[in-house]
Amino acid sequence: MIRDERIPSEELRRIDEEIRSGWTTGGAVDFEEAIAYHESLPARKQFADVLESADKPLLQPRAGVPRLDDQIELLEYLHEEGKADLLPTTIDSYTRDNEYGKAEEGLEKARKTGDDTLNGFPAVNHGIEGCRELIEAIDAPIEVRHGTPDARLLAAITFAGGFQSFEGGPISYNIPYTKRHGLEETIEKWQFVDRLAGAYTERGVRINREPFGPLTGTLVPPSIAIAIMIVEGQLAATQGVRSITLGYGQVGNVVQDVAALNALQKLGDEYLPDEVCVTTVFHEWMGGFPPDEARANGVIGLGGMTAAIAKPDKVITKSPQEFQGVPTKEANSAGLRTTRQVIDMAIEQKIDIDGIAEEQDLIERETRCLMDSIFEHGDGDIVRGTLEAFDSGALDVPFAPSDSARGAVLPARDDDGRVRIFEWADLEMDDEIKEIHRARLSQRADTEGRDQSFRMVADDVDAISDGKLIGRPQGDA
Amino acid sequence: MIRDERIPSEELRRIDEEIRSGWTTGGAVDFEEAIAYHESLPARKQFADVLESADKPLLQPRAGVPRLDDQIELLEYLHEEGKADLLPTTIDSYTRDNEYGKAEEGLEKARKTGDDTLNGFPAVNHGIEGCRELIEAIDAPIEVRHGTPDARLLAAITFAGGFQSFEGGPISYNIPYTKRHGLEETIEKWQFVDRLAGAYTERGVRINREPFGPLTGTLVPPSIAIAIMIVEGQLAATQGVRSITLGYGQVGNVVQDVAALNALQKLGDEYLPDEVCVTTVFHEWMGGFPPDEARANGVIGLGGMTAAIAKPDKVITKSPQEFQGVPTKEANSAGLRTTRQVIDMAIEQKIDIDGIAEEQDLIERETRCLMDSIFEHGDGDIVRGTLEAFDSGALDVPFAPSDSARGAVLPARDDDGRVRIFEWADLEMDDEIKEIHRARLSQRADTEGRDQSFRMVADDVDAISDGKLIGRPQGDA
Amino acid sequence: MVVNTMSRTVVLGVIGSDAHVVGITILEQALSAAGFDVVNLGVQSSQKEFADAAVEHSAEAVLVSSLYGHAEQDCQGFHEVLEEANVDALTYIGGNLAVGQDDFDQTRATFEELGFDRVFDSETDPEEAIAALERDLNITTTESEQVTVTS
Amino acid sequence: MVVNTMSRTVVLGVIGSDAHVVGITILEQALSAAGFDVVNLGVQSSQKEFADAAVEHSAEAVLVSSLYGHAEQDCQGFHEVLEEANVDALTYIGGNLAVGQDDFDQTRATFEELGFDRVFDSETDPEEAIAALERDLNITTTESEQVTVTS
Repeated sequence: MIRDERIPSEELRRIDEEIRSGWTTGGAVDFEEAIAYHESLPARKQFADVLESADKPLLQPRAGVPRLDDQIELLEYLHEEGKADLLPTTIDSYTRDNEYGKAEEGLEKARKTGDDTLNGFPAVNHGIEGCRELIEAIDAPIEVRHGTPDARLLAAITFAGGFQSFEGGPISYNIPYTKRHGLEETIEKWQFVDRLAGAYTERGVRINREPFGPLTGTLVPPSIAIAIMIVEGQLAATQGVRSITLGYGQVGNVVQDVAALNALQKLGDEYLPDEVCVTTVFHEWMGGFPPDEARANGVIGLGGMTAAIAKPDKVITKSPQEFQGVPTKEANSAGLRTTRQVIDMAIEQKIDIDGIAEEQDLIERETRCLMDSIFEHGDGDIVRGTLEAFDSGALDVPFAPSDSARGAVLPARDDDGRVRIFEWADLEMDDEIKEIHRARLSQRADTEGRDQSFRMVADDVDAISDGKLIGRPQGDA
Repeated sequence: MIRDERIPSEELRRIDEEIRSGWTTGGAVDFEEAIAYHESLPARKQFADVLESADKPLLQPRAGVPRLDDQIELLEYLHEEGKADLLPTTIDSYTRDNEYGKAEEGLEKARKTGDDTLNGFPAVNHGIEGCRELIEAIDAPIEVRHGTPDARLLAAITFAGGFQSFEGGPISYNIPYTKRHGLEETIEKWQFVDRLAGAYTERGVRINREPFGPLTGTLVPPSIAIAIMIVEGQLAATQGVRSITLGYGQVGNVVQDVAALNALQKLGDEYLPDEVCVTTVFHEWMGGFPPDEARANGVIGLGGMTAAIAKPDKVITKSPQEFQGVPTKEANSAGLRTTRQVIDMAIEQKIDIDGIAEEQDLIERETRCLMDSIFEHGDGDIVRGTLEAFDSGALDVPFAPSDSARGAVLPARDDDGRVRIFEWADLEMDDEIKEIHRARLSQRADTEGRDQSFRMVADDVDAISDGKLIGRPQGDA
Repeated sequence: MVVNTMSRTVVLGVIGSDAHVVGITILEQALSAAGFDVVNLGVQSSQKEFADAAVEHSAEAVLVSSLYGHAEQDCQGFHEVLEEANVDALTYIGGNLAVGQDDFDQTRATFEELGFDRVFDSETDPEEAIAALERDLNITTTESEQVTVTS
Repeated sequence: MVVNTMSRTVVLGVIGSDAHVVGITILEQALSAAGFDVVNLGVQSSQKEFADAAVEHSAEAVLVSSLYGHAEQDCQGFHEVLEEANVDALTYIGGNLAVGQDDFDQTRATFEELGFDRVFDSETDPEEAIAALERDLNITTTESEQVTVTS
C-alpha cells in the first residue's frame, strides 16, 4: 500500500521517462533546459510570486479552445477586455482521459475546419513549443486547469512548457469527475505530479499547485471541502511543493462563505509545513445557474461581494452565460468585470458581520474531527488514512459519482441558508456537532412547516437557479 | 409668508378649479366620481395597501413613453418579464415645465410618426380617460414620477385618473431640478398637491406620496437627505396625507446606507404624526454609472445586496444601460431581475454588520441638529423654518443647481467610503459632529498622503463610474 | 411519507458516459422513503449492468436517468438486452433526453418506441415518478391519491 | 496648492438650459484654491449674464461649461454679445460639447471658429484648465511646471 512519502529521485526519473514515452511530444522535455526557460520568464509571469504578493484578490476566468492561435486570442481578450489578472488554460476531455490520439484528431480537424472540435486546449499535443508560444504571447501568469485523474504527462509537458500553476489533485480530480478510477491509483499518479513540481521548486522554479476546492460543486459542506484541501496540500508538500493554493466553492451564504475561507487559510497554515506558502482561491457559485443572464449577474454579484469581504488571494469568476455552458469571450469578460466592480467598490469598506467567528469555529471543529479521523484511519499516514476513511465512509463527499466515495452524506440548507448535513451516513463527526446541525435543520423544518427530508435537499439543489438561496416549499405544494 | 397650515376646503376648491382650467383635460375631473373609481379598483392596484403590507422589498423601475399604447406595452413588459412589483409612469419634460401645448404637439407627432418625441408620458394631455386606460391595463399599482415644480394640474388629473402614488415635493423637486423656482413658490404649490391627496385620503382613498430622496444624486450626506424627507413628510401630513414613503439614494457604503435607511424609518416615525404610515424607498446608485454594462451590473449588485440587508419597503432599480441614458425595456427588466436575484438570495440571511448602530446614531444626531435648526429658524413653523434655513445656509444641499440653496456644502468620502462633509459652509451642525467628520477625512488624507481638498470631492464624484468607490489618487498623479 | 406493507425492488442508474449524480441521489432517497428497495447503480452504467442488476435483484422496475443529451444513442438496443436476460420489469426513463429539445411529445414518442413504459422530462418531481410507479405496480397507498400525476 | 500673489477674476457658468452643476462646483473650488477670484453664475446662464458679469467684475477670463450636448447652439453669437459689451477676456469652453461626438478635433475646430481661445473635453482635469489659464494670463507659479498640459 502506498504511503505519504516522497518519491525518490531515481524513481521520479524512471516514471518520468516512462510517462514521456506515452506521446511523441514527451520526448522533447529536458529538465535543465526547462529550468533555464522558467528563469528567463519576466517577474510578471511568475505565477506563485504574482499571486502571493498581490494586495487584493486576483481574478481568473475559465477558458480553453483547441487551436493555439485561438487560445492566444482568447486569453489576450480576457486579459485586455476582461482585465483578468491571472489566466487559465482549460484542457480538453480527451486529454483528461489520456486519449492523446483522439485529441490529435480533434486538433487536426479544428486546424482544418476552424471549428472547436475539442472542449479545451490539448496541451500534450501542442507540446512544449506550443505551450511556450502561448506563455510568451500572454503578458500574465497562466494556470493549467483540467480534471485529469492521471495528469502525469500533462504535467511533464506543461511544466516544461512554461506553465507555473497546475490545478487538481488525487481526490478533487477523481471523486467529482469519474466513476471508476481508484483513489489509491490517483494518489499514486498525483504523487508524481507533485514530485515533479517539487523538483522544479527545488531548483527555484516554484510551481504553484491548486487542489480543486468545489469538488462536486453541489452544496458541499465547508468542512468536508477543507479537509480534502488539507489532505491534498499535505500530499503536495510531502513531494516538495512550496506554493499551494487551497480552493473553496461559494455556497451562497455570506457568513458561512467568509468563515469557510478564513478557516481554510487558518487550517491550511496550521496543518501544512511552515515552508509552504498557503494561499486561497474562491470559486464563484459552481452549482446550477439561473437560465437568465440578468439573474446570473445577481449570482455573480453576490460572489463578488463575498470575495470583497473574505479577501481570498484569488477568485475564479463565472459568466452570465453559465447556464448555457461555455460562454462567449464577451460574456466571460463581462463576468470578470462585474466581479471586479463589486470587489473594487466594497473591498475598502470595513464589513464585519456578526457570527463569522462562531461559524468559523464550527467549521474548524468539524474539519479537525475529519482530519483526526483520517490520521487515525492511517495510523498517522495521511495517504493510508484517506484511503481507509473514504472506504469506511468516515470521509465522504455528497453527490460524488465516484465509486471511491460513498456519496451517502446529504447536505441541506438551514433556515439562514448555511449548508448543514442532513444525512450523516458514516461520516466521522462529534455528536455535539451533529446535534448542532440537527437543531439548525429542525429550525428550518419548523419555519417551513414540514419534516426534515430529502425534499429539502432536492429543493436546495435547484434553489439558486430558481432565483432563491433556500429551497422553501412553494405556495402550491 | 406661508406657513405649515392646512389649506381650507374652500381655498382648495378655488385653486382646484383655477388649476383645472389650465388645460382642456382639466374640466373632466369630478371628485366624487373619482372617489368611486378608486373604490372600484381591485385590492392589488391599491398602491398604499400593496406597499405597506408587503413582507419584503418591492421592486419598481423607471419608465415613461409618450403614447398610451406604448406605455401600456412597456409597463406590461416590465411587470411580466422584469417581475416589477410596482410600476412607474415617468412624465415628460414639457409637462414638468407646465408646457402642455408643447407636450400636445409632441404627443401628436408621436402618434403620427411612432417616434418617441417626448421623454415621458404626458399624463395631463392623455387626461383622465387615458390615465384610467393605463391603470386598467396594468395588473399592479402605478406611481406618477416626474420632477415638476408646479405639479398641481398633473396631480388633479392623475389622481382622478386612478393613480394612487405621486412622487416629489417642494424641495426635492425644486433644488435638484431647476435654477430659478423660489422655494416659497414650490412649497405653496405642493401644499395644494398634498391637500388634494389629503382630500382623497379623507374619503378613504389613500394617495401615497413619495418625497424624492436622492436629491442631487451626487454624494448627498444622509442627514441632509433625511432632514429634507422629514420636512416634506411633515408638509404632506399637515395637508392630510396618511401614506408617506420617504426616499434615500444609495451612497455605496453598505454600513452607511443601511444605517441611513434605518435612521430614515426611525426618524420618519418619530417626527411625523402617528396617523401617518411611514415607509421607505431605496434608490439604487443615482450618480454616474460605468460606461460598461458588465460593470454597471456590479453597481446594481451592490445595490441589491444593500437592499437585502436594510430591507426598505421599496427599491427603485437601475439598469445596466444607465450610462447611456434611457434603457431599452430589456435592459430595464434585466436591472430588475439582477436586483431581485441578489435580494432573494441574501434576504433570508442574517447579515448584521458591526458599526451600523454607531453610524445610525451619528446620522440621527446630525439630522436632529438640522431639524432643530429648521424649527428655530421658523419659530416652530416648519415652512418658515425651511425657507429661512435654506436662506441662511443652515440647510443646504451639495451640488444644487437651484438659486434657492447655497450649494456651498461639499461632501467627500472617508477612508471607509462613507460620505462625510468636507466643506460645511454655513450648514448648522454641532462642533463635535464636525470634528468627527474632520477626523475621518483626515484619516483618508493620511492614507492617501495628500491634503484634504476639493480634489477628493472631484475624484469621488467620478469614482464609481471609474470602477471604485473612493476616488483615490491614481498611481501616476 | 408513504410506507408500503410489501417491499418492491427497483434498479436505478445513469446510463452511458453521463456522470450527473444529483438526480439519482435524490430519487434514491425518495424511493427509499416511499418504501421501495433501491439498487442504485450510480453514474456511467452500461446496459448490461442494468440487466444484470435487474436479474440479480428480481427488480420490478428499471429506472434510467440521462442528463447529458445522448440518451437516445445510449438506449439503442437496451430493451433487447433486457429481454435476452429475461428481465420482465417496467422501464422508465427521465432527464434531459435530447439536446436542445423543444417538443417533449416528440421525445416521449421516441423513447416509447424504444420500449420504455414511461418517459419523464427533467422537471419531473420524484413524487410524480413514484406515483406512476405505484399505479403501474398496483400498489395502494393511503396518500397516493394526493399526488397529481401528469404523465 | 498654488497661491498667487496677484488676484485675477474669472467668470464661470453653465450656458443654456443645462443644469449640470457638479463640474463647475469643482472647478470653482479649484480656481479659488489656485488663487483666482471666481464669479460663479451657476447653471442655466444666458449669454447676456456671462457678458454682464464679465463687465461688472472686469473678468480676465470667461469659462463656459456645457454638458448636455447643445453647446454649439447655445454659443451661437456669444462672442458678438461679449464684443458688444466690450468684454476683452479670454474665453474657454469645456464639457460634452457635441452629442455622440467621436472626433474631438472636429469639435475643437467648431468652437475655435466660434471664437473660443481654448476648448476642453469632459475628461479634462481642473488643473489642466488652470495651468492653461495661468500660461495664457502670464501668471508664474512655482508649481505650474509640474502640471502636464495637453491642450
